[in-house]
Amino acid sequence: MAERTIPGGQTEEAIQAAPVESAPLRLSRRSRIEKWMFIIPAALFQLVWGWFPLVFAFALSFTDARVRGPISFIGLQSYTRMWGDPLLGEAFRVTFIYAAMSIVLTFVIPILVAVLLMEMPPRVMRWMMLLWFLPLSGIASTILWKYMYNPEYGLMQGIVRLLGLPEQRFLNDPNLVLFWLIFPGILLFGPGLIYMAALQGIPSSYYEAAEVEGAGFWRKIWTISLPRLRPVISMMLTFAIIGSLQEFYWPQIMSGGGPGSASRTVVMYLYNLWGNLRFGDSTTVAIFLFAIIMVITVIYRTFYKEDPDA
Amino acid sequence: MNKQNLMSRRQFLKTALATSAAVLPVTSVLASSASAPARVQSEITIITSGWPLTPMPTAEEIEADKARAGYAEALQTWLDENPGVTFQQVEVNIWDQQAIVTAISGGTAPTYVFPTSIGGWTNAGARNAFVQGLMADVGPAIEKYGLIGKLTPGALSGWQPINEIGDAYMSFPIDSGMDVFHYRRDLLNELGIEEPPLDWTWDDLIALAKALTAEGRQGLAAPTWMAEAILSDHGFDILSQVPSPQNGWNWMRDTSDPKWVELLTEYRKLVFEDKAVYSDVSYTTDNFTNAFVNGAVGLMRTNVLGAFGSAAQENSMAAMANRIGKPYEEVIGFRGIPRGDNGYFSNPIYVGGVAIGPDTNDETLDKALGAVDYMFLGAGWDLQKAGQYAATQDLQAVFNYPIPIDGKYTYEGVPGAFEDAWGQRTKDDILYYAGLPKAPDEALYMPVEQNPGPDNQAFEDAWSTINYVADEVDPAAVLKQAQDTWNSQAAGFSSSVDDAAFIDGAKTYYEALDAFWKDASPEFYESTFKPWYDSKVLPALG
Amino acid sequence: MALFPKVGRNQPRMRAAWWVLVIFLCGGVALHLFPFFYMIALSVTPAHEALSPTPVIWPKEPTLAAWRLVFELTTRTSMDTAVRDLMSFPFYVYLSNSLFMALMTLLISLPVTSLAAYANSKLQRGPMARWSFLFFIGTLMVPGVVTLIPSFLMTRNFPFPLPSAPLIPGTDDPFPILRIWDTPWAVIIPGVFNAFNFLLFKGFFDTIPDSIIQAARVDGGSEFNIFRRIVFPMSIPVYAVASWLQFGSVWDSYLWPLVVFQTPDRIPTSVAISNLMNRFIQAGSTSAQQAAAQTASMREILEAGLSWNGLMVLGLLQTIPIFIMFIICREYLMRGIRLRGLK
Amino acid sequence: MTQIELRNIVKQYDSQDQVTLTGYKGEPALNRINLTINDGETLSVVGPSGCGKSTLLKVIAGLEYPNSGQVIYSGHDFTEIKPQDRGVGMVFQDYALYPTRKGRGNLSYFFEVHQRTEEEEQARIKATADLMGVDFDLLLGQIPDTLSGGQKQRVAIARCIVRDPNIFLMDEPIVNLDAKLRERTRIEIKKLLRQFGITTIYVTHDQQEAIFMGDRIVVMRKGNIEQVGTFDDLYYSPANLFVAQFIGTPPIAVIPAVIENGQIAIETTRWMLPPDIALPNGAVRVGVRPEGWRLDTDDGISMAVRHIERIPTERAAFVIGAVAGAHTSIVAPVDYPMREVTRVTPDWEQALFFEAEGETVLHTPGVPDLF
Repeated sequence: MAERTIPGGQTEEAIQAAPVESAPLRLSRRSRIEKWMFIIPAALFQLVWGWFPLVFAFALSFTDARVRGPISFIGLQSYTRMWGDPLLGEAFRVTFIYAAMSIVLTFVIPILVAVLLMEMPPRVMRWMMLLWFLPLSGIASTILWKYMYNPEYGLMQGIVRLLGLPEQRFLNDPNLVLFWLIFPGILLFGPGLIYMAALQGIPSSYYEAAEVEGAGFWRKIWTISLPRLRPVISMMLTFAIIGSLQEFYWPQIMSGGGPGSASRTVVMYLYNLWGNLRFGDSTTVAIFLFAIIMVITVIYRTFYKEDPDA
Repeated sequence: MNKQNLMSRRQFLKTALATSAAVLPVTSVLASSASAPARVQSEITIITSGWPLTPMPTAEEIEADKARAGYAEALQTWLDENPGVTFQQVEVNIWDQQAIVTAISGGTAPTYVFPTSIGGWTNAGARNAFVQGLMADVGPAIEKYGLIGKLTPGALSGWQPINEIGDAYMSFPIDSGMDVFHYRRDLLNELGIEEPPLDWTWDDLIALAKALTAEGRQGLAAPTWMAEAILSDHGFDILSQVPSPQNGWNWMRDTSDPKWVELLTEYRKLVFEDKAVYSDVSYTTDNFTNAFVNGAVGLMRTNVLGAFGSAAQENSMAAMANRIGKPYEEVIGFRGIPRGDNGYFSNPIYVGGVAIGPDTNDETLDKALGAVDYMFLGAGWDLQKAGQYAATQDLQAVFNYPIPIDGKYTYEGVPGAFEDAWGQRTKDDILYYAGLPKAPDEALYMPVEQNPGPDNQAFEDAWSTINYVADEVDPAAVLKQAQDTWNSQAAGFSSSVDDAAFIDGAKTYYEALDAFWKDASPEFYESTFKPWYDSKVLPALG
Repeated sequence: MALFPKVGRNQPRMRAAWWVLVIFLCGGVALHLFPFFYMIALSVTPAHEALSPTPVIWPKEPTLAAWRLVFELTTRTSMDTAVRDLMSFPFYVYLSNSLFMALMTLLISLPVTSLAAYANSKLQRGPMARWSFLFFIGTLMVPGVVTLIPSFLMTRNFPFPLPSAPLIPGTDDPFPILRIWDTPWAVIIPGVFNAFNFLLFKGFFDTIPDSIIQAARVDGGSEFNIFRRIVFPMSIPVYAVASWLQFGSVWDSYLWPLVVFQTPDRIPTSVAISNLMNRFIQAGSTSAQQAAAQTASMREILEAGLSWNGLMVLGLLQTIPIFIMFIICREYLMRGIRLRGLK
Repeated sequence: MTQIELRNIVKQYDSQDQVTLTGYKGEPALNRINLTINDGETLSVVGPSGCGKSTLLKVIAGLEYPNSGQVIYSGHDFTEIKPQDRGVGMVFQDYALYPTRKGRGNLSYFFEVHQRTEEEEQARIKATADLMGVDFDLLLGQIPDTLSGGQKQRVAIARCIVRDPNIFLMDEPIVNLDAKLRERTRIEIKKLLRQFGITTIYVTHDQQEAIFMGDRIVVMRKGNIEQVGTFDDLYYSPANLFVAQFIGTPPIAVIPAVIENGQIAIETTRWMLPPDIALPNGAVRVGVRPEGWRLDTDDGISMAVRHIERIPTERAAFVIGAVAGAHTSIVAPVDYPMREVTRVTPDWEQALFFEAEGETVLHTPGVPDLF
């Protein structure tokens, strides 16, 4: 199709040959800089306060840095040392169990509750939503649960006694300590709002169509609500995985990692190293964790298709 | 109307943007300059986070709390003698290891810091931190203020070995504490149990704990580190550690002695079978004291300081004595750490010191410690106490430090003495324990280690497991695991001390130990120390 | 309103199912509200009752003592110095610090983050857009404690993450530095770019049809003008969500402000309150030395009479602003979240 | 008054599934496009979805910048000029009204950003409102969300003309309206266009619309222009099989045949070809338009009739069935009786001939000389 006829009887070559003036100067030209004006402030902050400290921390992992004094390069010594540390292996084990448990126990409920909340008449739903999502300060919940878990006078023990169960040792029980740490999260209904927002976007015609086909309550959830939520679930799951692998503050305050090392997560462990003035080693642990998070995320995202239509 | 609005909104936004653009750098510069020069108002500024000295109280504060008048007067006297010095209060949690390490790393540590919190709550950690430059050398000030001469022999032996590092000193002693078991003397009398002797043993203690256990009362309130304490009260700290100069890291852990397992098993029996121990991973001193004064426990391991709180405080022991209506010494008794059943003992007294942040210049360091010396060991102390007495007329409030490191139990301007407030028996008991000899400290003999080594986490985990896990736990396995973990961690470290120097140091150290124990407790020496020394240490040192 | 069929709701089976659902949800709400109720209940419980072996649900003898104590504590009006010493300044000082930091962070962070998200969503094209997306959200995977020390050092000697500024080569003068440490800016500036908010904004902007922006371009608006006049008014809900989330996180942050503040009257409420709380509830000490240090620290707090009930009051105080922020933003929350995955 | 010329335009997709971290995958949306739009002419662009017709429009508008090639406005190179300076007015498929602004605000945005006086703005809006009809003022006071599709459409068109553009660009402007409204709006737009006499590019996927609106029509496929011309050009002289099949409803029937010495055979039926159709021997395909058949002929090929679609308004019917296995529609009188099989003969003067394989046209009848 090289010899295509162009209206006016000219050939392609003839058109290419015609002279062209450049546009008048007063007209504004495409500006490649303009969009950078939007990006640059954020990029600078992200570079300086996001990536730069990270790179610096990464660099420290190849040194014997200890707070003060000269820092010298020691290559992979920190890596071999930390690799051979049984406590780190234990911390990773705890972290994985903690992450798995918290995802199993706290991830599904908000989705389900969000789906069910959407059933309420709009006015009721708005009120219920408001009450579900009332935020509690993290600092406040620390103090509250610390009190509730007291094996002597705490409310949880009272409930256990009321139910006629054997007395629990709560945070003292190495087998259940992770469960009790996660337990308050079950009540918190974390990201349900996000699911509700996503559910709102599902056209009701989908449900009507399913109804015509005779789909019941659960079937509608299974075939419409959940697939439509997939991209959001996928993202929240990614964050849940990343977040729970980085768990630190809550177990640190609640159980201090005990009893034994039953609730000491990796980040707690690296924080302890840092307190013990082993900066280099602690960043090495961070690199391990970072690598594992990367691997898990990549694997998971490879196998999980986000788009329900794809 | 539309247009009008739009213009003004546009203008508003522009103005707002321009203002914030202008304000941002200006404020930050102002803010930063405000923080920096504030520190150089006078020639010397001593930065404190409220411990051990607070800045000069305001007139209003003195008005509100007369007891402060004494402190203010004492501090003012010192300030008059040292013109140009001011105190500045900052908010740094010097008791939180990570917080203080962060502050030191950024050069923002206050002048006064607490050495063991920097070192992860162990003396070895603190010494290592000192060697790494996290604290300033206070040696010159110690010499200048003639500190060594002011300390009682007991306090000196409790402080010097730990704080002297080479030619330098890590901290400046200010007070002392003691680990003790408090018991309800009135309860013992009531139950017809005989009071334990001053040199009681662990068997005595366990028997007493069991005897005190009854419906609604547990025999013993124990902190998290109780399991560890039992072992170290039997010599674990010395006997579980073996030199191994041939390795990269010069020490190994060896917990193979069945003795340790026996002790732990016995303690766990007390906790989980006899239910005689009041303990929880989350309990604090508050829980213990509360339980003790409410009669829920009969025997409590705490710091002796906790017992000398003011009677004005609802759950203090003094208040309890008042409630019962008997003199303090008839209600509260205490004993130091029991001897091991093989005769091992340790001196329960420790001396708390204040260290100085590493970015402090010599002049400030000198003034900062001068103030501490004056306020705690000099005339300032008496002035404070006199002021306190004048305000409260309460001897118990005045004599709230039971173990003065300078041995002074009376203060100028205070009519009465320690024994008037707390009883003669209390004082005698304290003096007995303060007089116990202190075993040679490794620190005085071994070359200084520059590198970090494995920390104590593996063993802390073991103690916590032994203390709190109710289910089937095999102390032997737990101990073995801690030992193996520690040893495999140690394999990753290397020492800065060369082998020859290490062996030399270790030889002198163990010889000193040998001599000490032969003399201080022949029973322990013969039954435990000597066989161990011959079989484990001597072969390792070649 | 979609899972139950529109017709046939009056069938007994449907009705029963419906009421089961209602009861389930109400039960959930009650369970969720319980912590709030319980904090209030404990705050009016006398200290001795809070420590009695039988757990409290509602105190037998409610008392406002803890509220009174905290009121005196936070206003520094108490005659008792022990109480006054627990906090060195009246509460409103910390409150205004916290508010300044949180609001200033919002004021700077929201425009910066949202402009970048907008550009990434609508202006950047092709591989560049993918790269900058990864650049912006990549740090979400890094645990915060890892960068704590370098970031802290940077607040001291910006732009050097070192304890002190290096010397200019060949001279004795150090490089000029900007020090934001111990100022509110040390909290505000590192939080300016917020990766999660970036995602939130990008998710929202992705749902705005390109054609609206193209129409505005044809109309002749500059990119910034389009953003300000067309896109921003459409995006109020997402700004509300982002403000709510970020306000909450700045308000409740503890570790970072603990590290970057020293001057007592500059600390935020979160540090003031959690320092007090931590002295009370910290996990048991691990050695005799630590126990001794804690004994001294505890003695002060007990002498002031602060106990669980007082801590609950402090916890409620810490929650109230987050609460208010939630009420302000609630109308927009559902409309503002349009996350669509990490693509 | 503007003449537009596109030279060698290449444009890559930026949509997410086309972009990787290192570059693009897939074919470009526009692949070396050359096109001239004459001053004052209305050019329709048709093609199946995804053929790049909207991208073409955006490149002309300046909303997309081509990866290579030039966009020339009246002899000036405008390739890099921003849309706001091209003097274009554009109507979008989804109307793209600013949702937070009322009708009037939608119209006035142009004046706000161009720093025009308020008097001019008011005057122009009033003039536009007059042009748009009697009740248009009512729409100006409403938020777009409260308007119906047709009302939104009117506001969108008003927004486009209020600025007095040099070029109109319309991207499927009426596709979202219901059928009746679509018909009416189409006429309205046509009327407006005639009134202004402005160069217009009208993108649609509906060939009826394209025929109705455009002086000339561009047929696109997969980023290429297949043919440019009037409807008659496309209909009677399609450039290739694709165009022939794309233009005309019902579509052209394409039937395999064999030519042998001036004779043509479909299956076993043979006809003589008219002498002016000189084609070499061999297999070909014959394209016959619905009106290019003669029904009930004696020498015809049998056709299995599937059904007859009667269109009373047109006084015509379509006989739909298969000839030699190829789907075929034939125009018939409205009262044509239903039967199982009928015999049909192509009108060879109107037939198109294509290669047996491929898309090349061998012979077209050419535009009939009607006058």
